[in-house]
Amino acid sequence: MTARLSADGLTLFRGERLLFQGLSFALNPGELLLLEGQNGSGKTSLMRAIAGLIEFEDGDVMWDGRPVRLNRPSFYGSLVWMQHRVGFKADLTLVENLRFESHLRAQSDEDFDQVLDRLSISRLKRLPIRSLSAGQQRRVALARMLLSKVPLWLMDEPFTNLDRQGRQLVMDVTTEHLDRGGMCIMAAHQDVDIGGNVTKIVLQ
Amino acid sequence: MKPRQQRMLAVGLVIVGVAIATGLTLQAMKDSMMFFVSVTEVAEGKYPADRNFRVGGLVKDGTVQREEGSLEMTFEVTDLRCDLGVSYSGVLPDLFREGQGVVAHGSIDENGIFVADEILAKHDENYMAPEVADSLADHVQDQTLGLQYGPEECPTGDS
Amino acid sequence: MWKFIHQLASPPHFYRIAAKMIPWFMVPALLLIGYGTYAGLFLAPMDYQQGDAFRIIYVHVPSAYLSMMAYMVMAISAGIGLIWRIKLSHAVAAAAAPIGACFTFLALATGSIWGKPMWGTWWEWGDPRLTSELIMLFLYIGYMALRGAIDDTVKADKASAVLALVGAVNVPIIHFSVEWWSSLHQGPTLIKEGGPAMDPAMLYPLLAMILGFTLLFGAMLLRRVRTEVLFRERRTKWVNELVLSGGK
Amino acid sequence: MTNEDSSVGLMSGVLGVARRDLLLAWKRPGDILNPLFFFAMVAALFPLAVGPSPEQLQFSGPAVMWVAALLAMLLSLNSLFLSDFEDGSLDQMLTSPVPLSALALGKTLAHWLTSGLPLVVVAPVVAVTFQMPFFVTGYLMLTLLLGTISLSLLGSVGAALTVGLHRGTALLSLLILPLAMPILIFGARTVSLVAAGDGAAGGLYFLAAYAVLTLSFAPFATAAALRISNE
Repeated sequence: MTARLSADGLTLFRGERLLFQGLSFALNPGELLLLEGQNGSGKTSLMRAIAGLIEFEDGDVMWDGRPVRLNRPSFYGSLVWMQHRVGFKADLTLVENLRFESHLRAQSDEDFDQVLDRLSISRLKRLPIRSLSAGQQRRVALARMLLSKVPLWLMDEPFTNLDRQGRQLVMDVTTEHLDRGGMCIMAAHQDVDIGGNVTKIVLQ
Repeated sequence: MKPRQQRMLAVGLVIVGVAIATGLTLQAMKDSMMFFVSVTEVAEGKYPADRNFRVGGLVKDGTVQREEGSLEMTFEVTDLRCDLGVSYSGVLPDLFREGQGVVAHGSIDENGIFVADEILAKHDENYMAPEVADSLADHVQDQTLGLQYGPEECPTGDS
Repeated sequence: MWKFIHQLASPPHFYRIAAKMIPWFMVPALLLIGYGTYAGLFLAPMDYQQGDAFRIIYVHVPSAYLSMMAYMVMAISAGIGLIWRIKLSHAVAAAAAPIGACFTFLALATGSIWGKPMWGTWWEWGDPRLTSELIMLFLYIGYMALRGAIDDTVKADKASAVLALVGAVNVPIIHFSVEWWSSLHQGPTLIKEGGPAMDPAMLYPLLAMILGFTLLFGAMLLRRVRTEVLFRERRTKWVNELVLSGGK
Repeated sequence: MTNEDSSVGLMSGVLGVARRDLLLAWKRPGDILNPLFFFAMVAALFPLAVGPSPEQLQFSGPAVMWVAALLAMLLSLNSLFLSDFEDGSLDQMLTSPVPLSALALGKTLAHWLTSGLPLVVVAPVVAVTFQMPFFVTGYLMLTLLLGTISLSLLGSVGAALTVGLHRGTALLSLLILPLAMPILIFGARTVSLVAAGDGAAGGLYFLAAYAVLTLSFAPFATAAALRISNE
């Protein structure tokens, strides 16, 4: 039985520097892959490479047993990701931003209100993203993940800029996602309190 | 739509695009071949007096006349079938000589003389020793202008 | 055959083989250019219209031909590198660009010198080949500028490969457009279709020069690719060993 | 929970991105207006430098306006992918289920609508100052219409190649100008020919051919370039 997401013998350079070599992992529904390591250990690079934004020097990431780089559309239909820069247009309102992304994923926007309520950002709906605080923007990024309804979540430092409530919210939401049979790859400095099936990769 | 179908669609669209572009280019080339007209076409009266155009032909032997002390000159161009009088004032290209192919830009005046404001001559792409060129000269010049008319009678321009 | 190509694409292997191949290009190149120069200057007769001035053709035409050829080599190897991810192929593209640019410049310079006695001017915008050669030089400059602006070699390889391919699609269009544009001046039929007609005594030295220049290009390309490979592989074991052993 | 084929169709992806970018442009009208003012000012430079002789203005009008339009397009291209690159939405586009070439085409479409089309619309106003006859202005607009489509498409490739690089603007010009020369030649020459009383069909056919050709290739080249630049 092949795992939904697997990788074998990954090697990645950034410029001249070798980040890691021969890295392997497998991820199945309900599982969390936690990437740990110091600043500059290559967590973000690994995450971006898994998302297909950087090419591995060696090795392939497989989705349902097929290399990702040959099946981008089908992989990207199952993936959503949260990076450092939230990736919203500062001049557009919260709703306009989310509606655009729902459109690309061919999703209806009927559960917008419910999700925004859950993340307590409903009252920010009509505000342009530029007038939101960094923590509020993180919450909007979290809303994007919930609305996308895809199985694979990639989260790079999801707790940055969030208050204690916000951090708890990320953990709750992620736990629910895993319980529903979702998968998550997360890079984090701090301890993560998420139940269930957790695999750790520590980057040197 | 499945990714596979999307890829097929994209490839199909590119092929269609290239085909359309090729067709349009061919059309464009057909149209731009008409940059100068032959003397016979002028003689047929296709070009009214008020219109600027280019006429191409050979400078007829023995027709070049220059006015003393000025740049004014007249000569005849021929396509070996019809002749056309040309008047011109200005600097001539170095390669201008009798028997040479030229392209003149201008318009016909009321006397039926072509008043040129620009004369261009160009060496052709034939390279040969002078003695060979002498024996071949006429023949080669015919080819370089792409003239197809034989020495038949010129149609009258009055029609 | 496939195995041979695969082996050749491995940098250390290529580095060794290229060293052996260079003389096979260089020696015939020098012989042909030597013959072509002598025959072109002394054996070929004068042209019936242009006199001795036409003799610059023996440098001008081979340079112009190679400026196209080098672009083709560059675009094709860049494309191969992009599609099959062969690093050596990118190194070839990177090495070909400056050589091509030099030949383009040479073609422009000789064309300009030729223009002075024939047209009475150093530069004639009305000549389609001169103009499209100039745009060719701009394409090379753009390619090299893009390469120079990106620090990461792998990224520079890929980005410049995309540019080279886009340029390759455009080269015929540029030629066509320039010809259309300047045909207003000259009339396209003055330029004979079906290639130039030339006296054999003039033609053979020209062919020798073209072949000689091509082989010279091959030799220079191999040399430059060797250097490029050495630079790109500077962190690897085989290069270190090579340096320690004094290049043997 | 498998939504693998739940992305929108290609066309819908193109329009979705185009609509977003148009909305952005609507909120920042300066981005549209600046290249237009630039166009008008560059066009005004020539009469100021050359002098007010009407014959000369009529003669050089098509060429001057075409050069000005080309430079204005170039000016607007620099920011095409820059904000997407800076705020991280390029990452989101690259990992979107809609093929990247469709998104690139959508962005290019929005760019043309906000920079190419306004130039076409403004051209007659500037043409008046060059004393361009009415029917010649019509041809000028037609050539600009076809030419700016190609310029937007070619420009998107250049903008994608240079996004995130230092000194990107100067580099972008170096990359794009040689490729844009055929457009300038056919655009300006066709208008000059019309003004001189010659036919224009050849040039228009060619501009259309170039637009179709770039339309077939540029989105894929842009997509490839974006992936490379965002690494």
